Amino acid sequence: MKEFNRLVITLTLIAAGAGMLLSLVESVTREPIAMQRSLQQLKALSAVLPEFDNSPDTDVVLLEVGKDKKGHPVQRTFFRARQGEQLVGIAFKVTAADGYSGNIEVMVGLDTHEHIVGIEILAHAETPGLGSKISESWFKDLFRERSLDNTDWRVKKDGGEIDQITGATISPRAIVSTVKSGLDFFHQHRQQIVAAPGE
Amino acid sequence: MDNQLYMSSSPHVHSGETTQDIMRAVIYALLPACVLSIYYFGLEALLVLLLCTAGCLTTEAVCCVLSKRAMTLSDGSAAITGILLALNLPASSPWWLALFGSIIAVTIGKQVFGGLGHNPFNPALVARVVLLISFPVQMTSWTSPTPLGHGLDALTAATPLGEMKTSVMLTGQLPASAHSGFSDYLIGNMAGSIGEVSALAVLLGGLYLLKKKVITWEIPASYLGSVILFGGMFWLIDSQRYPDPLFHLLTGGLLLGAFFMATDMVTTPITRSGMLIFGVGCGVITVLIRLFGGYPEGVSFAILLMNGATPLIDRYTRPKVFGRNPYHNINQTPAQEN
Amino acid sequence: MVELLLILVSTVFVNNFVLARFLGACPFMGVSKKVDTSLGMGMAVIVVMTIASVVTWFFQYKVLIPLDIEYLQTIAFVLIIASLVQLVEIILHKTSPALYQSLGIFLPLITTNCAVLGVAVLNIQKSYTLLESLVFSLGAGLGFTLAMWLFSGLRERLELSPVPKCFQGTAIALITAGLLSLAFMGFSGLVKS
Amino acid sequence: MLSAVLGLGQIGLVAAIALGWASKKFAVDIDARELDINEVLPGVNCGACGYPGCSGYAAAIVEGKAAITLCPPGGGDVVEHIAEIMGLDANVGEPLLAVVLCQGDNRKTTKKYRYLGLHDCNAASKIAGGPKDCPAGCLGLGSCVASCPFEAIEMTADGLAIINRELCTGCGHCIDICPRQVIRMTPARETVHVLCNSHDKGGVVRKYCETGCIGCNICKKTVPEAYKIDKFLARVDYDHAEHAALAIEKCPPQCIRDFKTAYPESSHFRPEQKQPSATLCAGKDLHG
Amino acid sequence: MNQKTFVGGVHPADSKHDSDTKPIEACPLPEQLIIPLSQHIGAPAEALVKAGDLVFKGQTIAKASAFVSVPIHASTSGQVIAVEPRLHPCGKMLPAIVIEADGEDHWDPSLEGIDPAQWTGDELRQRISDAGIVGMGGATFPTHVKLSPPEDKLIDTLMINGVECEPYLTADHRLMLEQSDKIMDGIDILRRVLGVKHTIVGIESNKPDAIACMAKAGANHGIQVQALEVKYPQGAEKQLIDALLGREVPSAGLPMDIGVVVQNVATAAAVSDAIRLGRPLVERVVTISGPAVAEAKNLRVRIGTPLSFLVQQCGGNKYEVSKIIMGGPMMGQSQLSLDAPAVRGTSGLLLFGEKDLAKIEAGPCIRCGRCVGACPLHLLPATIASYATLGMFDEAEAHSALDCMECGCCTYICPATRPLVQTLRHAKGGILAKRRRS
Amino acid sequence: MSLVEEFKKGIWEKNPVFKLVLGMCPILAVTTSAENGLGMGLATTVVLICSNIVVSMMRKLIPAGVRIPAFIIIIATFVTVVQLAMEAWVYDLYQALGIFIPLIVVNCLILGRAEGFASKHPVIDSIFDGGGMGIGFTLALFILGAVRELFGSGTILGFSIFAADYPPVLLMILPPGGFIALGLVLAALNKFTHGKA
Ligand SMILES: Cc1cc2nc3c(=O)[nH]c(=O)nc-3n(C[C@H](O)[C@H](O)[C@H](O)COP(=O)(O)O)c2cc1C
Ligand SMILES: Cc1cc2nc3c(=O)[nH]c(=O)nc-3n(C[C@H](O)[C@H](O)[C@H](O)COP(=O)(O)O)c2cc1C
Ligand SMILES: Cc1cc2nc3c(=O)[nH]c(=O)nc-3n(C[C@H](O)[C@H](O)[C@H](O)COP(=O)(O)O)c2cc1C
Ligand SMILES: Cc1cc2nc3c(=O)[nH]c(=O)nc-3n(C[C@H](O)[C@H](O)[C@H](O)CO)c2cc1C
Ligand code: SF4
Ligand code: SF4
Ligand code: SF4
Ligand code: SF4
Ligand code: FES
Repeated sequence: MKEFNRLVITLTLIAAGAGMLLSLVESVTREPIAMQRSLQQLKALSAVLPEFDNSPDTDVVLLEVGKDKKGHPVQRTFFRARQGEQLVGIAFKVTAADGYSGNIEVMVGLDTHEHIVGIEILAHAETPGLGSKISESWFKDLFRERSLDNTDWRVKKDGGEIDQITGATISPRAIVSTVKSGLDFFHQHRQQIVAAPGE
Repeated sequence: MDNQLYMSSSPHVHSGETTQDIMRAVIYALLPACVLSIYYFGLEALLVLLLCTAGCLTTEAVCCVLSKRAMTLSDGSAAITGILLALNLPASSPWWLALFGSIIAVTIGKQVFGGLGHNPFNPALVARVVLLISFPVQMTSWTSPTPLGHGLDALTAATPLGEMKTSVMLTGQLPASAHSGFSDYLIGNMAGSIGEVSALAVLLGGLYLLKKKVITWEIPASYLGSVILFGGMFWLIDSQRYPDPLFHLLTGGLLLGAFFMATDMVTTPITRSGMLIFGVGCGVITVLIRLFGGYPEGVSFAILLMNGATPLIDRYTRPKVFGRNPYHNINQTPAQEN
Repeated sequence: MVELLLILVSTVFVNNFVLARFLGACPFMGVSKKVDTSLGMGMAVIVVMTIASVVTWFFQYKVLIPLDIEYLQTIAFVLIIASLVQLVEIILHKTSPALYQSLGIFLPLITTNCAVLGVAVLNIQKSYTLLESLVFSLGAGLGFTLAMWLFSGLRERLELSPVPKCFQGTAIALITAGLLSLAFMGFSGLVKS
Repeated sequence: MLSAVLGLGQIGLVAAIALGWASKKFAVDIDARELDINEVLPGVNCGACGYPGCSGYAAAIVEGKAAITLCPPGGGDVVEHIAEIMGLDANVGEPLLAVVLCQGDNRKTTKKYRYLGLHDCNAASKIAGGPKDCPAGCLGLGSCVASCPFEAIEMTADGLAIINRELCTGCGHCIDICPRQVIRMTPARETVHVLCNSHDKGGVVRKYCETGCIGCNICKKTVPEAYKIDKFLARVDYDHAEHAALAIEKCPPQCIRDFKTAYPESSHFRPEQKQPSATLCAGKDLHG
Repeated sequence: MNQKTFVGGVHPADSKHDSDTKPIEACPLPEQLIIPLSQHIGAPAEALVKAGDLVFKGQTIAKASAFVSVPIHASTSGQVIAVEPRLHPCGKMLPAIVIEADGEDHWDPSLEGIDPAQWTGDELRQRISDAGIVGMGGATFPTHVKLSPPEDKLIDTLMINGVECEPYLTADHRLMLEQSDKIMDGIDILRRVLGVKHTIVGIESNKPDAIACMAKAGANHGIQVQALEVKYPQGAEKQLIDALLGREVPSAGLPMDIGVVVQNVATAAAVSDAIRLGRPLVERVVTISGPAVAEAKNLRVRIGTPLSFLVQQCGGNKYEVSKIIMGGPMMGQSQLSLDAPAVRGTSGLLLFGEKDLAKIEAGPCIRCGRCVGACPLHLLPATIASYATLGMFDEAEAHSALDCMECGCCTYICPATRPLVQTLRHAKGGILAKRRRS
Repeated sequence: MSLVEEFKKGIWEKNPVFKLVLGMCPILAVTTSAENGLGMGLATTVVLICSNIVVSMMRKLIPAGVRIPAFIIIIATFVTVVQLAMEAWVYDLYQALGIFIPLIVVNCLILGRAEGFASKHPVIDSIFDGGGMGIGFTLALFILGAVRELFGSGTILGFSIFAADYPPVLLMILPPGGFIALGLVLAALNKFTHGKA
């Protein structure tokens, strides 16, 4: 029985000790980790937005864009970038469901004239070497300055203005159509988004 | 003085058919497809064929020297690997693609396992898939055939399967070409790899092999049969979305695979029932990948996957040894008096 | 229902645990020399994975999150799994020697196996429901077993091959596994992510 | 902080109690000595001990079924270690090495027929006793080479097996495999051997082998205590072999050799291919 | 005519045309006969004579030493000049009785025939045993043993093997053409001994003349003759039974386990001679053929005649001989020299020159499965062989290596020319050695 | 054995990757680039050294019955420390290595050293053992990562090595490439150490 007690006590003590040590470490790293996480969000945002001095990741508006298969509402987050109090840009995330192999998540950033400042590919599963070229900067740069008015939102192969990727038209096509529908949605709800109070 | 008589263990006669003969027959059987491909794709195809064959032979020779084994070029298997690899590449393949593929086929695909007879996976297909995955751009830029003497420039075009995949993905519907064009597919007037274009030429070679008894009917029959059945099942369900069995048969190198690559005896089961299982497995996987997978073309993967299952298939399909069938003797009928 | 099926297909074929995700590679290389052993190992992994993912799922959502100590996930999970496996082993050894011979001897190997802990962690990362977790872990175990089974067949064949000296042993086994993984690439895209 | 300490401490507690309880309740004995012995054994699983692999041998030792000196590859060290573990006195046997008692390679001997078939001494010896005229000499097809777990045997280019004395551990596998029983275990310290295995009369031996022992007795006359002649074949008496080397020069067919002076054939080793060799097919006319 | 057969097997070119039209000729008497004491499966016989003894033709010169053993008789009259080891067809020096012929060829006067109808089965069996009758189909198994099934084995069918599926050999073929009545008489005797009525004679359909002849002879004995597909090894008893009756002899079992006894046609003829004429087994028909022989012949040969003498009778060899085979090319043994004698199991003697031999380096197995398809026992020769070459005898045994009957189909068909049969034999040796050790 | 030898054996003679083939998952999974390999290797080394120290210190205190769970807790603690630290200060690497950081816990190498070495040897020896093994592991991961990155992306540590038109062999950075590259590296090492074909 003595042996048994020793077993139990040591293990409990070691575990408790580990818990103590870890909670200490965690308290040290809590701040930096939180910062890193928001930085990550911000990094994508600053790549697609004009210069700002607020934190767009907290200055957000949520709008319902539709329903999913099960009928649950799907919400889209709009990030608002400001210089001083002045709104300088809006960013939002769209998802292209018709990529070559699964969803492609794209962050789109607009200036106040609804011209694209930049896009960023957040996640995709396209074929390496083919579809994966969508995350190369030359491709993303194709979207700069484009707006609903100044562009025929189709890839060149389909008669539009945006270059496709050789041998992989599907992925660009998916992105182009998604970005366009994102722009459309924004255009229709612009007032609502701009005017909504910050959170 | 040494006695000059030979002694050996029985039997003292041999059928006369050797590995070399078998391999030679396969090369003959591939000739129609090669010739036709040169007709359709011109010097480009010839170049790829030469590069791959020379590449495989050279690599094999180098491996033999490095591993200090007897030279094995004359058995002809490396040449087949080369030709089949070439037939699986686009005519527009750059020279380095063909050479790199040949090296992969013979080294990783074959020699690291100990050479002829020991590789578990089909060397030509290993190389093809490695190339497809590594260089998708080069491996998916197909040109449509420009028969010799027509003086046209080769145009890039999608393969029928690629076209189908794109169309289904975009519209949920088959492209128009999937409902017609069979005569083109039959004679090879479609974009694709060098060897898959003409169903007829491949079929001719396959029948020759069957006739010469180099290959047996089990694998081609069960492979093609299961593609027809399984593919046909989907077609019956929704003929707007899924192509008909004939389309399956004539496109995407299915015939080339069924007659020449799924029959490579080294990498396929040794028993008859094993071969049937192998063929059915290939057929089902091919259809699944074609209709639902990321790659438009399923033959290579299907054969490779079943290659991987071959040792298990062999293990579980061991024929019943004569005299070990417990039920057999029960059926014994008493002899008739006469 | 369809969702669950897709998770299953995806974990068994498309994102096979060993061949595409590299989880559980040590036992995959280590206990795959014979078909029978590999099957035994596979079964043991399926059982342990399923139990482990259920238990850790509850622990995550009923203990770690409510207490706000999610950062203890790794240590808690590994401790739970290790104790659980050892418990099962001890009990099996005594109560069912036959089962122990076929499954139990693999249990110590499983304690330190990425696949089991990996499944538990991924369940949480992917925010699966309990049912989904269950299916996911089952798929992972099945995928692991499938890969191992095929691989052991191939290795038994390799035994008989005159592999060049410098490739003998682990090197050729790895290359074979690579080619198997290459073949499994054919399933990619079968289930859209 | 508190929740962390408590949370983890709790798991530790539960785990410890459960495990402690279970290991008591379901205890199964494994002898620790078995594990220890397994550690000291070489782990080559050669089977020389007669048990299925090293762990099988370890179990047998612990059960008292096996002597502790049965592992030739392990040598003295291992015996001592096992003795320590088992609490026994180590009594290390004299180390042995295998020697091929034959020098009659393809150049020095004649053939009774041309053999075609499986490259294997046992298979060849089933065909009219083997292709060599000598009924006892090395057949040169290398069955022993394949059987040696330590790669200690090589074939010369002229078809004679030679054992590398550095690598041989004395495990005895080759002895069992050789159909000619031409490999013998000899004390490792002795390097002088009569390299012939034929008991045929001198005149007969001369007909088929340049270097076979002819039973002429000269060695025995030179160093009487070191040699025994048995049915026309001289053998070194390893118990009194100190001066055996003195007879080397005297032997007319030169079949006594000292392994300390380099063995001439071992210099041109050539890696042998492990592929069955040619098979013979009568009747090309049978094609068709 | 419907042709029955079994699953598996191969089709070697039969090469029988050189000799199948040659009537059986009596081989002249050589000066010396070398009669080995071991000419059958089972214990060797024990010599009853010594150097200097005079013997009659047909006199018992060695007695059976066990139940599975048979006596041996002088095959001519003359003087015993030695009882010593001589070259045996198996390539080893084994004890043999050497007789110098006196040229008279006197039969032992005490030998006399009987009418089987007057005698019981047991008595007939004893006579068969005393006459030294062994299976002439190649295995030389003592016939009286086969005719003594244990009480619990009911025999319902006697099968007569006239298949002769080995290439080149035509001895049985000629025998069926020339002595069908004697064979039928032998069959009747065998039936009487075994107490069975149902009898089938199996003959390959490449011998239509023999089928016709035997069918005619059999008609008044109520004996059925069945044509069989031309395929090697149609004559192997398990395959023959499978083809004719659809019964499988169990692995490691005997035909009598399924109620059948199989005898070769020549055995039947020898039985008739032994009973009707009282003559023991002192001669047999041997086909001498092969591309290197001057003239192929079927000879009636005294047991013990040196092979070189047989070759002389056929006009010698056309060109230099590089390989000598006793028996057929599929299962026969290669010979060390022509000094060995013809023995009871010698069904053929084949001579080949260097140019008739295709020497092909064995390559790696390409897993073509041809051997699997050819194996009449449905084994996996390629797999067993690869285990055997690596010394993995347990695995070989698990793949039923011991069932192999060494028919040679697998080696014959293997495109990689691998020595499969020899490897399988090696495996069997290894398995048995391992069993003996434990 | 001297401390230096203790250290050196892990780097070559008993290299955990090339010789012992332990900890395969991270070896295969994270070596798509030299940098990832290096990062993973270093993270593992830290855990290895720390846990070796603690296990060695406590080796007399821990009863045999709960040896394994106790070691696991110790290792897991350090893994969590490393995990938290990486997330806080090298976030990109943390993202790239993903699930394989928590999985360091079950790396057979670490438990193996704790069981096989630290629990039987004094602290200083254990530090050198852990250090040697860790460096050996890191080195192997780095080599493999470099090879895969070189052929699969044409770069090493992000620097282009080949001419601009070098077509990267994507296979090398995909799962099959992991197995194949390690197999080839092992074969090459065999070749050079034994010089046998
Ligand atoms: C293995 C493979 C992977 C592919 N991956 C992609 C991809 O990720 N994205 C894409 O747009 N197209 C991809 N494709 C190409 C499509 O099948 C289709 O042919 C192409 O998108 C059509 O583009 P094109 O009109 O430029 O030929 C892939 C094709 C293959 C064979
Ligand atoms: C060891 C052994 C024992 C046999 N015992 C009997 C037996 O008791 N009764 C019998 O009818 N045949 C017996 N046979 C004969 C076989 O049935 C068979 O006829 C003989 O082996 C020749 O057949 P084969 O030429 O097909 O090999 C025996 C054979 C052997 C080798
Ligand atoms: C492969 C093989 C082929 C055989 N071919 C023949 C044959 O063609 N004719 C024959 O009479 N016996 C043949 N035998 C022998 C028979 O199996 C069997 O032993 C014989 O018919 C029994 O009759 P016996 O004892 O009178 O010889 C063959 C045996 C084997 C194993
Ligand atoms: C009927 C047949 C089909 C073959 N198919 C292929 C093939 O698809 N790919 C290949 O590399 N070699 C093929 N070979 C050649 C050879 O068998 C192959 O290279 C072996 O896998 C090498 O060990 C084939 C040979 C034959 C006889
Ligand atoms: S020593 Fe014996 S086994 Fe070795 S090669 Fe000579 S005869 Fe063969
Ligand atoms: S097999 Fe023979 S040569 Fe090899 S180690 Fe054993 S005793 Fe020595
Ligand atoms: S020799 Fe043996 S393995 Fe070969 S075919 Fe005949 S029975 Fe089958
Ligand atoms: S016939 Fe020869 S090559 Fe074909 S499977 Fe059999 S052993 Fe292999
Ligand atoms: S590192 Fe060993 S199983 Fe993953």
